[in-house]
Amino acid sequence: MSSGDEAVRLRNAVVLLGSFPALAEASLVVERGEIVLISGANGAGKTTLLRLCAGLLPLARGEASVLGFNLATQRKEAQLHVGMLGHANGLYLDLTAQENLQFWGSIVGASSREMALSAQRMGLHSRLLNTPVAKMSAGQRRRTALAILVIRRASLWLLDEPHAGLDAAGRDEIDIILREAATAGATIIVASHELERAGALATRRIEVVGGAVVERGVQ
Amino acid sequence: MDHVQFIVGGYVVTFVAVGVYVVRMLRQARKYNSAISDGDKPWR
Amino acid sequence: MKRHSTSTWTVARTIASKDLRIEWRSKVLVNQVLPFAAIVMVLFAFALDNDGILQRVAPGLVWLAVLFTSLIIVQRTFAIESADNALDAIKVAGVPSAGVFIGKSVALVAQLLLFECVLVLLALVLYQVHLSWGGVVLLVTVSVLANIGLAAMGALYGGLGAAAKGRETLLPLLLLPAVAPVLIGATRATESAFGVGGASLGEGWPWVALLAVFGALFGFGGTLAFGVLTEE
Amino acid sequence: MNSIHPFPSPTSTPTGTRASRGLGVVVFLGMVLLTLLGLFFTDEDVVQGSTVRLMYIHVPTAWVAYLAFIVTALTSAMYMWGKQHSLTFDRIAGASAEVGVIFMGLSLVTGSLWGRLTWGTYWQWDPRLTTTAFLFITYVGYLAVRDLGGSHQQRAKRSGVVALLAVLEIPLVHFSVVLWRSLHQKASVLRPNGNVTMDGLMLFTLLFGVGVFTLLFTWMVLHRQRVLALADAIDDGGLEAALQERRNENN
Repeated sequence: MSSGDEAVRLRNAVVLLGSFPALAEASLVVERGEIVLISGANGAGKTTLLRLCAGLLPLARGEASVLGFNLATQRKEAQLHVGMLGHANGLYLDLTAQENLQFWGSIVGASSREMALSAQRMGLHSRLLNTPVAKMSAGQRRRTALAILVIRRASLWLLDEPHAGLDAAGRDEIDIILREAATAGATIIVASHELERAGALATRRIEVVGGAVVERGVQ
Repeated sequence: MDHVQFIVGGYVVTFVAVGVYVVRMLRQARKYNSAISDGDKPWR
Repeated sequence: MKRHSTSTWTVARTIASKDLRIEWRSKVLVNQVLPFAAIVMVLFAFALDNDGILQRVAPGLVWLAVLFTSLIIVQRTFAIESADNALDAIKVAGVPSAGVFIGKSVALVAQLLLFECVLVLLALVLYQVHLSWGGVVLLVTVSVLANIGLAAMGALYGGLGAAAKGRETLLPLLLLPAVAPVLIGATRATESAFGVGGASLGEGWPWVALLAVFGALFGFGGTLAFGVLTEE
Repeated sequence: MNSIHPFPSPTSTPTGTRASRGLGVVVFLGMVLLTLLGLFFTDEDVVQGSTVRLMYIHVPTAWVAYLAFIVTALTSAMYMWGKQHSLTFDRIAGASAEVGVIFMGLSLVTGSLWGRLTWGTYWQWDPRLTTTAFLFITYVGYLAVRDLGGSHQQRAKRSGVVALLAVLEIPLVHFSVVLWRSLHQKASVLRPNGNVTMDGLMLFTLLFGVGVFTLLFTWMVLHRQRVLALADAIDDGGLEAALQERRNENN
């Protein structure tokens, strides 16, 4: 791949879910440091676009690279620098928030100080930390997942409806975290229905229609 | 010939099974064939 | 700022201890699967309805029960991952798949060992078999080696079933024929350990070699194959 | 007699070529000749009597079944380690396994008919029989894995790995079954293989059967593999239409 300056580069990317082309020749370039808001109707292909960038879906046709790594050949290398928060939180329901954090801390090699800081940031106080995830509310689970996302220290953040299920305080906290991450140099792609909230953050808006990307201009 | 039903049965089962498989296969081939241009048939 | 890839061993250790912690916490194994295994042992007794036969076939029944139970445990170990889609989260993190495979297998070995202890104890009580101290040594060796083979194959084909969503029914079809050597080897070795039909301890040890070869081959093969079978 | 015509008119098959048609004719004539030889022209065996006639199809089907799985393993390996990861190898592997499963089923059926006449039972826990049964189930599983869906390359990768694992599994299954039987089989069953004396024509018929069935296998895999190629091409062609439809959502 030519340029290391691009966080995401898709050229005529086709992704199939079964035999359905969820992405139909989508092209997109995201520069490093951008905060991109993706809008689009249900079924337009927003989630598929994010999952492709996360290396979770194979490319049927076209080209895709993330942070300079070709997704067809260097998926694992790319994934080390990509963090994703999807519809599911990816938590173990029988474990406490603290244990989930520790699991990921050990997987990604984060210090316990880092984990504690991140938990604190997301408003996970000690009583909550020792609650099994199964007994948490949707919003509390989301915060836990976000705390884990923060310790990943990813260069590219992919978020699918991050505000869903959160209260006002939680939503504000997400916005603050995303701004901070962007300031620190991370690139952020957010798929959201909540245009005014996410739109305030974004440096650029795109829309996904029928599996293709349509530019909606810079804010 | 002793046990003629066993022996002939063995031959019949074998040929019927192979025959059914082959007929189904060729019927499938004919069905698919109309949808595919000859360019996608390297054996042509 | 950026993270580096965690070593395979760290990943394996983390995954295994996480799995065991979940099983310890949720008690599903103890409260649901263990009673299942016990009732299977009791049902065998009804079906065969003869003390002499039971004693004779006790080793085979123990290992059949282990095999059936292993299907449930393997399915459970991947259900944990897919409940909130943690499997995706692990994939996105670019974790070495060999580490995931080894971690899952190690946790399975530990769980199977627990079941074997209980099932052997049940056989001692329900089927009136006898066990010498030499038999215990043989039995422990057999169990550990048999579990490595069972767990490796289980993690491999269970992972394949979990990755192809909704096709978990594939697991028994793929797993059971493949682990036939484990069933045969472990049963024969256990016959020696129990002294069934006058079998001596010495007759059991050659089977241990078969189990070791099986475990080594598929432990290694599974480590290589797991990534291909579970990704994209 | 066996008057099921195995090949419909070969001139109209889209997967046929001049060579495969020629092969088809040879196979058909060979089958007719084999049937005549097996049922009428050969004498009854001194020991087995008329049951030996089943051998002329049982041995070839078993041979083809094992050959098929060797082909599947080899072509899977060629797919996995080939530079291009050519789907042709994957399709040959799949076609061969499918044909192999059929022949393995047939060899189990003819074998148990033979066993009923010779041993008095349809089934003996003989090592070869037992291994064959395991092999049968293993490749049914392999075919199920091929059916899991996903892209063609994904299908090829997954099933290739499963085929190579099966290559590891089968010798172990066979070895453990042999060991199991050698320790436990007290009663000796009639083992005819050792004391059958075949005269020239009988031996010729047997070898001829193996040859004809091998050609039949080749013919079937050739066609099946081409049908699979057509099916894959239809999938790919469907993609164009689906992409067009998806683009139209834009407006």
